[in-house]
Amino acid sequence: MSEVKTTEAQTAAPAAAKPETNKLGLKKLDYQGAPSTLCTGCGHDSITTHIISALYESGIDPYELGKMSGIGCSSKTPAYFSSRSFAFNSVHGRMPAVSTGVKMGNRNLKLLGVSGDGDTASIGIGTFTHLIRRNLPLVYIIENNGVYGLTKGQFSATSERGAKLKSGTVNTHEQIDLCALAIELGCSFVARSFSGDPKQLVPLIKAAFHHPGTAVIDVISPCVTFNNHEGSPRSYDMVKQHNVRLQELGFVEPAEPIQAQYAEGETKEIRMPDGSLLFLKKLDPSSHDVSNKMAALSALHETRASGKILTGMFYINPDSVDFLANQNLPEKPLANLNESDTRPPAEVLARMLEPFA
Amino acid sequence: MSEVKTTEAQTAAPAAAKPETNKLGLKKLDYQGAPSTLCTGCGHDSITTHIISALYESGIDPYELGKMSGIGCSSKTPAYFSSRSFAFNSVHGRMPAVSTGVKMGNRNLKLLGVSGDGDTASIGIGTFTHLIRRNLPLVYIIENNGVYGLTKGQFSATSERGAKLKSGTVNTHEQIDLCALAIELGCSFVARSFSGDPKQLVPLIKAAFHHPGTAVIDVISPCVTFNNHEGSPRSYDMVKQHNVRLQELGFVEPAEPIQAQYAEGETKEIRMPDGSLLFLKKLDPSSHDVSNKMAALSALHETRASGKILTGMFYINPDSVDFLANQNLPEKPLANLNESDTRPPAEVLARMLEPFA
Amino acid sequence: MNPVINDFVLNVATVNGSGSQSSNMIILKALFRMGIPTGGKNLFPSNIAGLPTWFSIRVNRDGYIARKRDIDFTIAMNPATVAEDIREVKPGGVFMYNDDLKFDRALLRNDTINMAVPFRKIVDGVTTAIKMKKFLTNMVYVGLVAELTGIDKEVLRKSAMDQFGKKNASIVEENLKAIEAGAAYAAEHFKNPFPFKVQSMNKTQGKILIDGNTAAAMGLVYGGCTFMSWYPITPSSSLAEAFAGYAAKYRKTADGKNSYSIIQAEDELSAMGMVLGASWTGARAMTTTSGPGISLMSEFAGYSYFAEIPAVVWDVQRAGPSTGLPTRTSQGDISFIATISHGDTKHIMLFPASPQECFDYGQTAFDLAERLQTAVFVLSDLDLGMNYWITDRFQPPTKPFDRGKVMTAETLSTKAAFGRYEDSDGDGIPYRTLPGTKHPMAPYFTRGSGHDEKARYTESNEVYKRVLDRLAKKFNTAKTYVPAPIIENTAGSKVGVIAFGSTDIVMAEVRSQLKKNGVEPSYMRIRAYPFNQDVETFIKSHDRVYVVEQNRDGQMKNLLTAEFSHLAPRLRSVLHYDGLPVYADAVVNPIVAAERGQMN
Amino acid sequence: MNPVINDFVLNVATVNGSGSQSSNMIILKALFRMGIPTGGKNLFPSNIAGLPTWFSIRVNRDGYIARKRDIDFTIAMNPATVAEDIREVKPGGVFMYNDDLKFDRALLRNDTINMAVPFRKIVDGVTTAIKMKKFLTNMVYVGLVAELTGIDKEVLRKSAMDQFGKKNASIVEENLKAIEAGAAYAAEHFKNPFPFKVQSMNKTQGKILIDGNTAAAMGLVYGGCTFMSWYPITPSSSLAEAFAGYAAKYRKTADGKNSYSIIQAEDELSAMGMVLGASWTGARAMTTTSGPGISLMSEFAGYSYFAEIPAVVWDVQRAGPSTGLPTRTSQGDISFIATISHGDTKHIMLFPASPQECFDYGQTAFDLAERLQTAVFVLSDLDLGMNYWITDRFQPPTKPFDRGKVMTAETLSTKAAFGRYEDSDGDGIPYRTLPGTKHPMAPYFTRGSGHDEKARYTESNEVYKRVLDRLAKKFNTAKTYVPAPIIENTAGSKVGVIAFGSTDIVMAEVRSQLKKNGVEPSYMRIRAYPFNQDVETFIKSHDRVYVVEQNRDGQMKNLLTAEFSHLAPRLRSVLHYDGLPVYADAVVNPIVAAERGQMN
Ligand SMILES: Cc1ncc(C[n+]2csc(CCOP(=O)(O)OP(=O)(O)O)c2C)c(N)n1
Ligand SMILES: Cc1ncc(C[n+]2csc(CCOP(=O)(O)OP(=O)(O)O)c2C)c(N)n1
Ligand code: SF4
Ligand code: SF4
Ligand SMILES: [Mg+2]
Ligand SMILES: [Mg+2]
Repeated sequence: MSEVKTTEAQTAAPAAAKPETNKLGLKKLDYQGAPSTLCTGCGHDSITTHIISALYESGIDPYELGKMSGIGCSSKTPAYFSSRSFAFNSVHGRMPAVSTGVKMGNRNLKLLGVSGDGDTASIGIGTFTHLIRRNLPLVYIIENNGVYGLTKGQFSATSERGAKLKSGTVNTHEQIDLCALAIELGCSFVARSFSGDPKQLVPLIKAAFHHPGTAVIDVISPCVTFNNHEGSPRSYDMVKQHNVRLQELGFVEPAEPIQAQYAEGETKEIRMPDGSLLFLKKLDPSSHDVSNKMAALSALHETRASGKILTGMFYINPDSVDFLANQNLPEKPLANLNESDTRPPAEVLARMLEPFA
Repeated sequence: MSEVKTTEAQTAAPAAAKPETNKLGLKKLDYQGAPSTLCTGCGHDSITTHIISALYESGIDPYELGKMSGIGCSSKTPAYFSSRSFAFNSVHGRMPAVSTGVKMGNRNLKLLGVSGDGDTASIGIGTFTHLIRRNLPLVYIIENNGVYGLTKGQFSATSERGAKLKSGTVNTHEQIDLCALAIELGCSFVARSFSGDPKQLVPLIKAAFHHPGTAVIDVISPCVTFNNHEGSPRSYDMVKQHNVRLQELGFVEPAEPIQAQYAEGETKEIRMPDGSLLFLKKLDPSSHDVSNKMAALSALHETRASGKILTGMFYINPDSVDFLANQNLPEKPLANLNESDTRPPAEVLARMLEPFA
Repeated sequence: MNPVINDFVLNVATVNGSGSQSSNMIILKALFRMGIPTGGKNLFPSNIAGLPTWFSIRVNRDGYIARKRDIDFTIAMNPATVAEDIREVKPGGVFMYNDDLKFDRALLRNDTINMAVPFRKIVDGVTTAIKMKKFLTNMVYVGLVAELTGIDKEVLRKSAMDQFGKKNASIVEENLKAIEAGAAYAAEHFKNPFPFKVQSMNKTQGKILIDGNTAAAMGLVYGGCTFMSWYPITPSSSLAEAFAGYAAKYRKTADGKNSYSIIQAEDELSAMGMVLGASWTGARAMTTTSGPGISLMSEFAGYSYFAEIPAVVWDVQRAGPSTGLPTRTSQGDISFIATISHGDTKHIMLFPASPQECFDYGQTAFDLAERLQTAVFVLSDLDLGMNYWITDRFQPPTKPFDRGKVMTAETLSTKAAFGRYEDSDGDGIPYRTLPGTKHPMAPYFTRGSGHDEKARYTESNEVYKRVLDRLAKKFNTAKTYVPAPIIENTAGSKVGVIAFGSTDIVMAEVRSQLKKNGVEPSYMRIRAYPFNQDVETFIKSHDRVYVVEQNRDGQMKNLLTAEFSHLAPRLRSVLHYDGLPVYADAVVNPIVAAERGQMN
Repeated sequence: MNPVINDFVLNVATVNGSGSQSSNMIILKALFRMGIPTGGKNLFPSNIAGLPTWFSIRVNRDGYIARKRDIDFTIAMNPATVAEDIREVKPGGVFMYNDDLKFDRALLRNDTINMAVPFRKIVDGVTTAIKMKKFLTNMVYVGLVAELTGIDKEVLRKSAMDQFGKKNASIVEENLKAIEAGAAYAAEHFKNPFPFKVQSMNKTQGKILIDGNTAAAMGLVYGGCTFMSWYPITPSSSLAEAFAGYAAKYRKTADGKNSYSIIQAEDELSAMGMVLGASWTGARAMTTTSGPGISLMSEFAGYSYFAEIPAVVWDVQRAGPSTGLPTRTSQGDISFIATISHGDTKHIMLFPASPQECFDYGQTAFDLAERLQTAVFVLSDLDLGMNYWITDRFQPPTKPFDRGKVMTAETLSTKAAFGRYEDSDGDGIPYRTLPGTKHPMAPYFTRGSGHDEKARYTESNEVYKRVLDRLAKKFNTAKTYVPAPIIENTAGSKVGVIAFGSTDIVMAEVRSQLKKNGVEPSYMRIRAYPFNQDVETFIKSHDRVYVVEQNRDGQMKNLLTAEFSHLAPRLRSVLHYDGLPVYADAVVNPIVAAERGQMN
């Protein structure tokens, strides 16, 4: 992006203690969006709060952020954070396709995609699969409540076999575990978290922005209206009860000083291509090595059978080659190319037509 | 299906040795279809031959077989076998959806789905995923040549990263391994074979017809026109060179006598719900146990890195519960239900309207 | 000033997710059970809770219960819209508001009767359970309205009891107390005569008050639907969920099995694929969706047309284009569906105008689909589908199912040969055999590519043209099978009016107002596409024909123009397309103006 | 009987996958380079190898090179179709056949000149390499044709050399020898004068012989296309693959980077989603597909219309509906695309009629899409796209790109406020800001749901109607931007003829034949939808206007009827829709018959 700093006037707060600002000189307030129209207590709203923290702490320039989403309560959330950023609320299940076009059109945009479990695992599973196959650099947050919230609570494809709705309907279908699926498809950054756990989710989101490829974070986000009842495996209580956190997480931006708050030994340090660091302090020595794909898959399959909900970083390969790498794109975004950049000189046309003369 | 035996006259061959017939009294010839319009030497045509063998040996009644396909050279093949069976050549990538409706409409139809790697892994990956999630009883044969044959040889989503077309185009995308994907999605019958290996493929197809759920067989089937060139990982030579066969396979129909041609020890016997038996004689003692999902996944991931092509039965769970089981359908197919079966008596309507009076 | 009897619009402004739906239904039900023609409309937002919602109830002794723009009596419960609600009340109307709301009292108008009600205080008098308070608040206004307008107390109580159905006794008790508290407050504090009163009538005997989607679900149960594949989308989900409920209860076979299968597909494209698979086997298969789903069904719609496979697609239209306004109504999918899918395609459409027709088309749509072996689109809409309408009780259909031309093994054995796409009867409709039919001539290859009369693959130009021509002939034959228009001719009138679907609900009121303006047009309600002879005759016998529809581009008029281009100059559009249901003036004013312009 | 000069149809009947394509191109190229107007059509099957394929070359001194039904000179190389090929030759025509074919010689007709040629023997004289034989066999007929019709030997040699391009010398040598062997055989065995001769002319100076898809690919390179997402489908793949080839060669930036990105998407639905994403950022993004792909793009087409995002969609139409005839042509997607997607949508269509226009629209389509901020559909077809046409050399476009109304950070800072959907200029077209624009007023929320002028979410009925009305105004504004029709008026004529797209190729021949029948109609070629004033004026100034199109339902006529309903009665359809390109008689006969009926 051009080096022009944001020019709008900072409304200096004379008397009060100088408000905390990030490396861009922005306040956390500057990353707010419009007031949410979701149900009070909805997990999605907490995720929005944690996204705001991650954006603020990472010092991401709102102008360089592209907010992408599909359709659902979850997909409305881009309106509730960083209103200084451009947003594209597309059609149901197609956010990955639109995001691919956006990144090709303007490589300088950092893309944050927000989708629901219906939007991703039901109608959107095809575009999700091929997004990962192409490895587009996109932070892909799935706000997973196990149901279609906006259409009043039908099951989605991620809901557990045997789960029961308030209406009594039982899910008889196989559950899709989006994290295991993403790992199998070759995704190089796969994590799960919980809307109520900022200490885990915020560092994951910050790390995802630095990942060279598609970064999938499946965030369990209870729907208080349709899937928070007694016996629902996705209620706040059940998640809190069964949540097994794999690691303590910390993320340090390239320029940031490393406060050595991580104990030696069990802490794994993952260096991202731009020098930023993701610290993973294992909470259980026996938990798997996040750079071992098969170990990650086994861990997920085992816990699924046990009813436990594993959260944290599952698998990461910081040396992943993202989709842009082999597109050989110019620095200047394709969106800004004009006649001079694209029209070959007149004699080229003559050469082109030669074989047809 | 009703017990009425096929009534059409058997053209008895008086002089020649009485032609071999199956349990239905049909000759192998009765399972032929129209002449193929595929390129001579196309792997798909060999698969068609092996399908005919499997149908004939299993004694499947052509009237009870439903031939389903999408669009591609592979999807044309239902016209080249069992022309006494009804066929539904649908639209690109949607065979699984149409098959689901067909099975619900007439539960007595045995469904054989034939699709290509483009039809399944590119445009059809969404319907493939949800077919498996529902576990519809369908024999799903993927004729996998790594390219779109019918549209003249573009890459499909299953082609290996780094593979090169005759035109020089190199595939930069992650490869989708449909077998590993199927296992991860919960498919309870997953195998890979090769169009040139009837000894492996025929028993697999016969077993698949007896499986209580979706049975996926990914058959490598070289496209002699677009993907059989020097250096193509899918050419006949490469496949023959790198093919690692997991097991010797044998299948015995419920009524059939078991010729004990399987050595003790290394042979695993899998009993299907209807009593038929699939024999798996390990060719390498260290190869994985086909009832262990994670072992199957690891085997696939390891070989993929090695360039070897693993074929045979990967994973099978004969106790799988198919989609029909919890639909509580009547014996009589829904297609045959009429007024008497579906119209509730008049007073039921009065009761229905009661709350609206 | 004596009160207006049985002729006013009550508008309740609340917040969605606050449980106001049951209060509104109790009032609506009570009025209906007093024999007074009443219509209820829910104006709800496209989210789950916390946004403005209005419920309007129109009482009208003459039976005119379509939307009416001016509001006589508003109950303002939502702080976010109180200013707007104040403005919307008709001069001389009543603006009752929750006195606990924070808003600038100076906004209150002096040309309306403003009635402040301390809801919290009244509710506190009824219960101390905080969780209950939110729901009981809405019950209070039931009592207020009943008391002020004179709703029969016993009828109100019965309606309240029905509404609470199987809820536990204590909750029912608390709700009734809240209603009574409201009534008592009104009786005690609003002594002067109330301008809008109700009096029992006998206009709803033997009728029911029901939404189109529920009626359609019942119709599908009786119409023989054995397979439904659907994907959730407003405003169509309630149709699928109602069918699931009724089927579970009333569609068990003798041995307890289900005479149906319902699948919530992964998306609408797969849902339509499943319908074609099930229809191909002979099952009565359908899907229900709205605009965005129809767009995803484009490719399979073309397959259904060319391979001639029956299918029923229920489109509960909403305001488009694109995601549009998911909770607003429109008749905007007509042009798209008429020729949906690439290539020369023409599709059959039905336009139900009442819950009764939603019920009847539960069988009619299948009969037509199986008779004509093609897709039949039933174009309902959010207003007809999700709002409540007075309609005659449905009668169980007696007409046997028309399973169309199906060749069985028995009939085949009497034939020398069989061609799946042979026009053996000359009406363009071939015979089909159902998969599994045990006869050597039965099996055929179904494909969306070029095929001849024997369903064999062909790229021959003659055969391809022959098939396209037969399909055109078949579409023409459909004219004799689809429901004919309903025509009420005014002898000698040079002016005609055409409407269809839910617009019909306002047409009685429109025609009566037109009459007062000296315009007495003939009226034709179109019920299906393709148009049969009567449609042409109607247009031909009038000089000026106004086509009234709820879309911007005059989509029905364009279809009529294309079909009867020689009569096109007679057709004029009257269009209403703001997402809210059409109201009488929106139709009367343009027609009167045009006719006046005509005269001088 | 002296020979016919420069006026015959040569038809080569072979099997696909046998390499006949290069032989046919050598003949076609040679004739073209002799300055003789020539057209080549490939009639190929929807599989890869082994099925019947015909290549027809029409030579016509007057430049009439559209399809002509009768065949003067057939070369039968395919045993499977020899009987049919014999029947199809015009009486007095030449039936040359490969004598090695097994067929009943009694079928040969006595009213045609039958010439048996022992291909195997001739080829055996040229090579012993079995693999080469199959390919050399087809080269033999190049020599035969050249010798018999008098194709200039040097020109033929040059064309053969060009055709073999970079193949290795020995292969080129063998091919040339096979050609010469064919010529020698003809010279030696067919001494009597051949009925069809060619003579050099000067009608192709400075011209080129090219297919529409390749021309379009070149046009996209010069039109500034920077993003293409596509999915393989006949007959559109060659457009995408040609663009990929030219872009790789000619679209490198100074530092060797690509000034474009091409993605083969997983399906057409995703491809259209990618186009919208890239267009939204400001890139010139497009996709190319055929009918089935267009159906899958329905939902996103509605999004592009309602959220006003530019997009270019190239539809190389094929015979539908459904899978239809993938290798046959039609103009059957017009009605579907005009109002594609649910709700009130109207879309811009361009109808290129020549490779020249395919080239020009490579920029025009983007200029329109970015100016009008909506999807622009370019309706080419298999005939125009995949067959070979003589056309003027394309000139490099000089007209600057029209990037439409884009508000930059600089222009924003001069504004008090900015609303993405504000109609600030009154032409219905708002200004957009591109993502990444660093100005506080720049960012806005793009959605397919209800939005106001500031792109804020709203469900207000007034705002919704206002937006729909502005979109209608914008579509009207489009009339002044889209290419106007090309009109050739015949002074005083009461009869008009309308055609568009590839049908135009036959119109010169049609008009000359009509003239011979005493009918001299004015001719209008429509180039775009919506129709501008000239289209109305043309219809108005004629009593009877025949709309010629290659679809069954008269789709363009229906659009004209809906647009100008007051003129509808003047419009009549002339339809040709059997999957093969239209030929002169198919248009002349019905018009002459109608006009004759008119007179008495
Ligand atoms: C093509 C299409 N089909 C259906 C819908 C209706 N619809 C809106 S949101 C939604 C599901 C949303 O579920 P999810 O993605 O899990 O988000 P949540 O509401 O649970 O956050 C559906 C089916 C639509 N908008 N478009
Ligand atoms: C909607 C749609 N898009 C594209 C096509 C064109 N098409 C026909 S076959 C095919 C690919 C077939 O590849 P695959 O499934 O691998 O089968 P193969 O030909 O290789 O056996 C495509 C893209 C189509 N028929 N429909
Ligand atoms: S319905 Fe569920 S997901 Fe939607 S806003 Fe309410 S709590 Fe959140
Ligand atoms: S193109 Fe390839 S896949 Fe198609 S028929 Fe030929 S060899 Fe088989
Ligand atoms: Mg959800
Ligand atoms: Mg393939």
